[in-house]
Amino acid sequence: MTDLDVWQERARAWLASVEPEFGLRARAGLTQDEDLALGRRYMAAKHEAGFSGITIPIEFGGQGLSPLHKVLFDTLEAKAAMPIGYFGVSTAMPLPILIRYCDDKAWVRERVVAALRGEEIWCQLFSEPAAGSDLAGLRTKAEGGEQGWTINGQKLWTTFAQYSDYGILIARSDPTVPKHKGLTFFWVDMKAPGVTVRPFRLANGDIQCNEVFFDDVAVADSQRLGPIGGGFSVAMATLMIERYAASDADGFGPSIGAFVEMLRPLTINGKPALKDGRVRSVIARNHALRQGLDSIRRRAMLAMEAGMEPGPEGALNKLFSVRSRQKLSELALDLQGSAGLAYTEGAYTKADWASSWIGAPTMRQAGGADEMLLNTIAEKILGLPQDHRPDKGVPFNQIPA
Amino acid sequence: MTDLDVWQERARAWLASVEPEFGLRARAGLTQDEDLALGRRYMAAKHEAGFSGITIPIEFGGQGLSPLHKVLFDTLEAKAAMPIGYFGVSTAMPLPILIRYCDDKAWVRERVVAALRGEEIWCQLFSEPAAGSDLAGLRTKAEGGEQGWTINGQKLWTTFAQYSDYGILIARSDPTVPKHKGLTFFWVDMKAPGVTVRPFRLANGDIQCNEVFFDDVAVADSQRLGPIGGGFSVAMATLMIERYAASDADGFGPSIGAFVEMLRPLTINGKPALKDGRVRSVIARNHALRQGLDSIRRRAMLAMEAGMEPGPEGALNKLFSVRSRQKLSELALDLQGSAGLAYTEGAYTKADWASSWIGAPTMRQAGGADEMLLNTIAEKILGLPQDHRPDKGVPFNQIPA
Amino acid sequence: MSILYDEGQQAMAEETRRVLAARTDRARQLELLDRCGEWDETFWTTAVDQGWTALAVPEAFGGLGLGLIELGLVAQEAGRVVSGAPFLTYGHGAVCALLASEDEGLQSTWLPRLAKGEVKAAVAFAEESSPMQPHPSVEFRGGKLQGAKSGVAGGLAADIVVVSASAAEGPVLVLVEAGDVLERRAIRSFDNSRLFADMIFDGSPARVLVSGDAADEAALDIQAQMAVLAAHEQAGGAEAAMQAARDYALERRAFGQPIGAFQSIKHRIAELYGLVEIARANCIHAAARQGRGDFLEAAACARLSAIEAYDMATRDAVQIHGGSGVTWDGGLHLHMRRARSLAIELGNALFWEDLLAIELTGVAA
Amino acid sequence: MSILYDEGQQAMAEETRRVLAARTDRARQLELLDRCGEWDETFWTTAVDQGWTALAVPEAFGGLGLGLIELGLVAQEAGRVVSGAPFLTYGHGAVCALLASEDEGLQSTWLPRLAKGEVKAAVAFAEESSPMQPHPSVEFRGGKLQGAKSGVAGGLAADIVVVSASAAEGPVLVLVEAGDVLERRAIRSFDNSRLFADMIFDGSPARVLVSGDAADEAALDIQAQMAVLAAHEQAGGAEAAMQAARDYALERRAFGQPIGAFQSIKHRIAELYGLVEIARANCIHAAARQGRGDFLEAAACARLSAIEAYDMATRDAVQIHGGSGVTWDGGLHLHMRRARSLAIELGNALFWEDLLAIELTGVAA
Repeated sequence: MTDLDVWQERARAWLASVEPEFGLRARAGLTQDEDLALGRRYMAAKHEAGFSGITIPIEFGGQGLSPLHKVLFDTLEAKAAMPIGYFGVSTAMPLPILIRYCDDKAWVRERVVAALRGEEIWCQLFSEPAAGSDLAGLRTKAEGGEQGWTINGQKLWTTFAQYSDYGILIARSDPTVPKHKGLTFFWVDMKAPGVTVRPFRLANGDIQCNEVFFDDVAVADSQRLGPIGGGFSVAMATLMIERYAASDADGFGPSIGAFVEMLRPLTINGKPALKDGRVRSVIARNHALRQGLDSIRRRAMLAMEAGMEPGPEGALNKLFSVRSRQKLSELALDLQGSAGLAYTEGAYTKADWASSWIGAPTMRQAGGADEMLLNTIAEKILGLPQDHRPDKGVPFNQIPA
Repeated sequence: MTDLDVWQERARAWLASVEPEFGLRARAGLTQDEDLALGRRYMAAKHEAGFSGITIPIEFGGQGLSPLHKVLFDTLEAKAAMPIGYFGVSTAMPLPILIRYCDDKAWVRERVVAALRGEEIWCQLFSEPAAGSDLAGLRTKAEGGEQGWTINGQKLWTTFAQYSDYGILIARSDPTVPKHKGLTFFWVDMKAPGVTVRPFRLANGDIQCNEVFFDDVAVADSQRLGPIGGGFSVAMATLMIERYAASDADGFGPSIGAFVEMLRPLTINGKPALKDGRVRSVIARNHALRQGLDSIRRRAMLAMEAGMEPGPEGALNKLFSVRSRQKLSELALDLQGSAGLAYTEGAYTKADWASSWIGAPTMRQAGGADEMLLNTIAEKILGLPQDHRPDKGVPFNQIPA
Repeated sequence: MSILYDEGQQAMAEETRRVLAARTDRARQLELLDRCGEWDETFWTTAVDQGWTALAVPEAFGGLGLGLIELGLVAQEAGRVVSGAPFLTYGHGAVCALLASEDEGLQSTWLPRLAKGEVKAAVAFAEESSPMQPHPSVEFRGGKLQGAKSGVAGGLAADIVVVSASAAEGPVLVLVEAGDVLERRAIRSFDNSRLFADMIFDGSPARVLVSGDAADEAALDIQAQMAVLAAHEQAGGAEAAMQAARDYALERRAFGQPIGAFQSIKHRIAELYGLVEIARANCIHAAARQGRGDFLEAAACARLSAIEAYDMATRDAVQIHGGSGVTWDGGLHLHMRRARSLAIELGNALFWEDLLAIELTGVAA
Repeated sequence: MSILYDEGQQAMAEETRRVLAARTDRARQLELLDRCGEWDETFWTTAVDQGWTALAVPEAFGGLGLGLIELGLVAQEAGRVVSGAPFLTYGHGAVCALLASEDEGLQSTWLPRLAKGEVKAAVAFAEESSPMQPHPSVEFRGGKLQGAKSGVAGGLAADIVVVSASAAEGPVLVLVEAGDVLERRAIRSFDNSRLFADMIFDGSPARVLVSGDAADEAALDIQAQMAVLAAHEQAGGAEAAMQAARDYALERRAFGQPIGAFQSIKHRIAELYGLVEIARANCIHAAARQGRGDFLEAAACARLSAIEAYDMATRDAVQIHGGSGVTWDGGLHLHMRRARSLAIELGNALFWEDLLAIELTGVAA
């Protein structure tokens, strides 16, 4: 066994030991508040066990290990269905950005440890009503300068802002230059005067996204991350951090194995469903697709292990796996007939077909819409031209709304 | 029976009477030249029987009947697999354009009758190497003016130019104005000095398309059709004439019935192919699609019969039917296994799966590529914006090549 | 032959659309999603007031004596606004079952009341994952029913239920007065206003409508007629979702232009237009073939293309709407949910593929 | 676990690509389409000269002792240029069959000659529309074969043929020296350099390689190994078609810009990239699993995703090329034809879906 194998076995053993306390069964029937409280206890336990902040440097309270360690742990953790959703954004993007761009290292270490232990939560204030795929089109204003800033505007889609203590924020500090160039990055105190958080409900019933309003919110220049006008590249660095996040060839829906087991007792026109050519085709093709994505992921891990940069094909996972999940989930409901009509709001998407189905469109938006992923593949990997963008090079305040 | 029914019965009877002489069996094994000769005899017979030029006014040698008569006849004629391909372009677009734009009516009548009888063939000189979907990007030059014109340049994809006596041609008479505006329309004598025709072979082996070179070809101003600089609208009028052409929900490939009969003796994994859920699904879904297209066509005919304009959904036929034909043909070959490997070049596409398969991509280009049809539907029917066209409004000679 | 809607039919479609647009309330529809056992009473009283319940009932029983074409027109408009009650389709199923019966007493008791919208009906054919059964497990003996039916749409509110059952002499269709003679187990669903229930019959008294081979034939015809109505609803819903995508693509801007100028968006909407028109053409054709030898084939075509159109239209419309496609209040998920419930009710696509394949090949699966 | 190609393997792939690019001639390939019974001798001599025929033959028999991974690398490059002969894949099938045999005489006669490329082999399992048979209709009695096999790739040129047959004691795999002991009926095909033939055995002498259950097992393993090689060819062909579309989209201009700037084009190419990478990942994985318990499953995944990728890539690449995609001389139809012939050879997608479904569910169709 390699060191990595030993470490992975240790992680597996620890997760197994705490699964009864924190896993899927323990969470069943909890309200979101209760689940969050359980999640905070899990995060604290994980930190004590030494599996928190795997890629974060030791001097900031992390483990200082490789991205590969993180991928391995995240995969095992996802299987156990631990209550980690509330801390996903919090620990993934804001902490590395703070470490990289914030000068007060002692303060950063305090924040990192508190976030890793689930005591504090961070959110990411990026998207706006008029700036989703086109992030650089954002309108939230940051006025002022080195003497201090005032923030006004509205963010949207801010995940778990309702529980957040802090956030990282991108705002427009100069509307007279082209849209990518007038942006500046900050961290903000979500409890500061003038910050209003309004949770709203998603199509699947979840209440995890928020509108966040900034009404003359004062922010010190020491809260600025990166240079004035350099916000877009900080945001891009933030989004790049997601790249090696645990990917799931099932698109975070149920597995093909679960599909097969669901079908085993069912009939189609009086014959076993698993004998029907259409069903067999769906099983075979979706399995082949997901196996391919899995093989891509495993090769990427081998490359990382060998100290090489993994190939760009890792970008395919979300695009292909979530579409597979969407159609497979629709079919799973249809094949169950009357039993497919039942619905339990909030059921775990990896174990429940209706939940998987109704949440799939959200996954096709989160972390880059399909169309943006296709553009990225076409432009960055295949060298195809950017499509027409009439606002290119135009000062922001001269772009028609 | 309505008058129309009576007429249709008469057409059906006549076609049945000549099918032994001209139909699929009579054509089997003929070379293209022999088939063309047979086609000319068929056209003469059709003219004598009074089924030629159905929508062309009586004074020009046609029948002066409605588009509905034409649709009905064309549908019956296509079923009989008569040798009419060589005359399809010839009689569809050039003749109505001559009638509309040419002043010497006696001469036009002579040409119309000769074309309807298969004695003369016309071609349509539109596409160029750098102007396919983007027709207005053409580069063939027409220099001169009312004292006479000189044509230089190259056309491409000219169907049956190798057999043509005349052609209608669009050329650039003024490169200093935006690209749609500097075009002028002519008829040309394909036997004139300076015209060179080079047939080339298509992927399916057919030799029906040509490159046509114009090398200082003299054309009288009396051969101009429409005003100087008005060529694009004449070309658009030409293309619109195709709109009511007989459409085929099978995409001019074999029918679902033929698919079923082909499968009847076959097995999949030792079981009858027609009992396999995948095969049943393909049969059912493609039939449902094609039935929908058929219903759309029949409603359009009823609307025409009632003197109303048919709905825009008629534009869907080619897009949907040819894609259905393409995938069904692939599957037909696959399901036949070893027998699907055999291939006879030039077999009739409505009766032969390999021929249907290999010819399908050409059908997806001819008469407007899928992408252009989707643009047309999106813009003309749904009111969506035109996509970005950097050459819009730019003088032709300032557009980068 | 297919048909063109005549002027009266067109006027009726327009009036239906106008009335439904005025009386539909998205907020109320969203609330219904959270409430099991409730329906949109405004929609239902509108349907009754407008005489939609009487459309396809013969004049002799107080109806208007029209048929599937007119009812289909209404269903299409109801689908467009994601109507909040399933009673029109299943009421028609009950009307068909009564008309297939030779029991004039039952006909004169129930048809006038169905025409007036005084009673709500459900049709209970499905058992577990199977939409119809050659040999239903529900038994009919000595005038009483024993057994269970699954996922009955409208089941939570129905006054009368048409049930397929097995009797000693073969298959039967029977009529049950719901009242308190049966146990209804509510299914909490993703589309609660469909009022899904499992029904348990434990000696419930029932009256025979049709028996023997005629019962099987009637059941298939009733299923096909209801499926044609559902297909109209699906086509209407698909068109509404397609139009929502079109409108959003015109209004929403990104990178300095309306997103409808990006081909990935505009071509997708054009494809949806095609699927909607193909489904609609099949629906109109099927409605016009009711009573003919090829009706089942036409119904299957309508059903299959309508399922495909609604699924694709909701998937793509939600995707084109980006984040706003997945908010609760945006309400596009009403279409997404309805696409799924209508795809399951009355038999899924595989069921109809098999029926159509039998019609086209003569070979059973 | 999957594998990363090591440096030696990567160098081999690059060298193979370089050699094939230098020795492939599109005009010659197009001419072969019109000629039944001919193949690209330049490709074949290159394969022999480069030692590709020896790659997966054990060192004891004059081979290099490598395996499916290396042969797959070559197959991928051969697929990229639509190679003009089928002998590598079917030669490997014969090597596998000989290795499965316990007949050292046959092994020492044929394996060295196969390694040197002195003989060409075919594998005849298919009968009519069925790629493999539980009970072949070809019979083996008294050392002689009787019956017919269909659509044997390479059949028109093979010196030896591995045949599945039924003997008194059960299934057998036998070896036939082609010579003049069998009748070959040439199939004029859309992809003539595959050298398809129907083979009629009328008392042809044959030698047993494997018999009984071991013969069935060996046949399935041989079929899977050949399918993995075909999948590599398909993935290579799909990538080449995708790259041709990409290059054309960069070069061809319409409406004042490269057509690759239109999302309908660029997104389609991006989707193809995804399908190609997924197929390639499955191919590499399958090659690395040869000999393991999950090899059949991995082979089926590779085969299914490679068929899909090549079909989609040729369909879309041809479409993106517009008119120039459908000219004879443009040659893109070489890929279109090869996509079809490779999809049919070695069992179509339905065959592999069923095999994979059995592996995943334990339930036969």
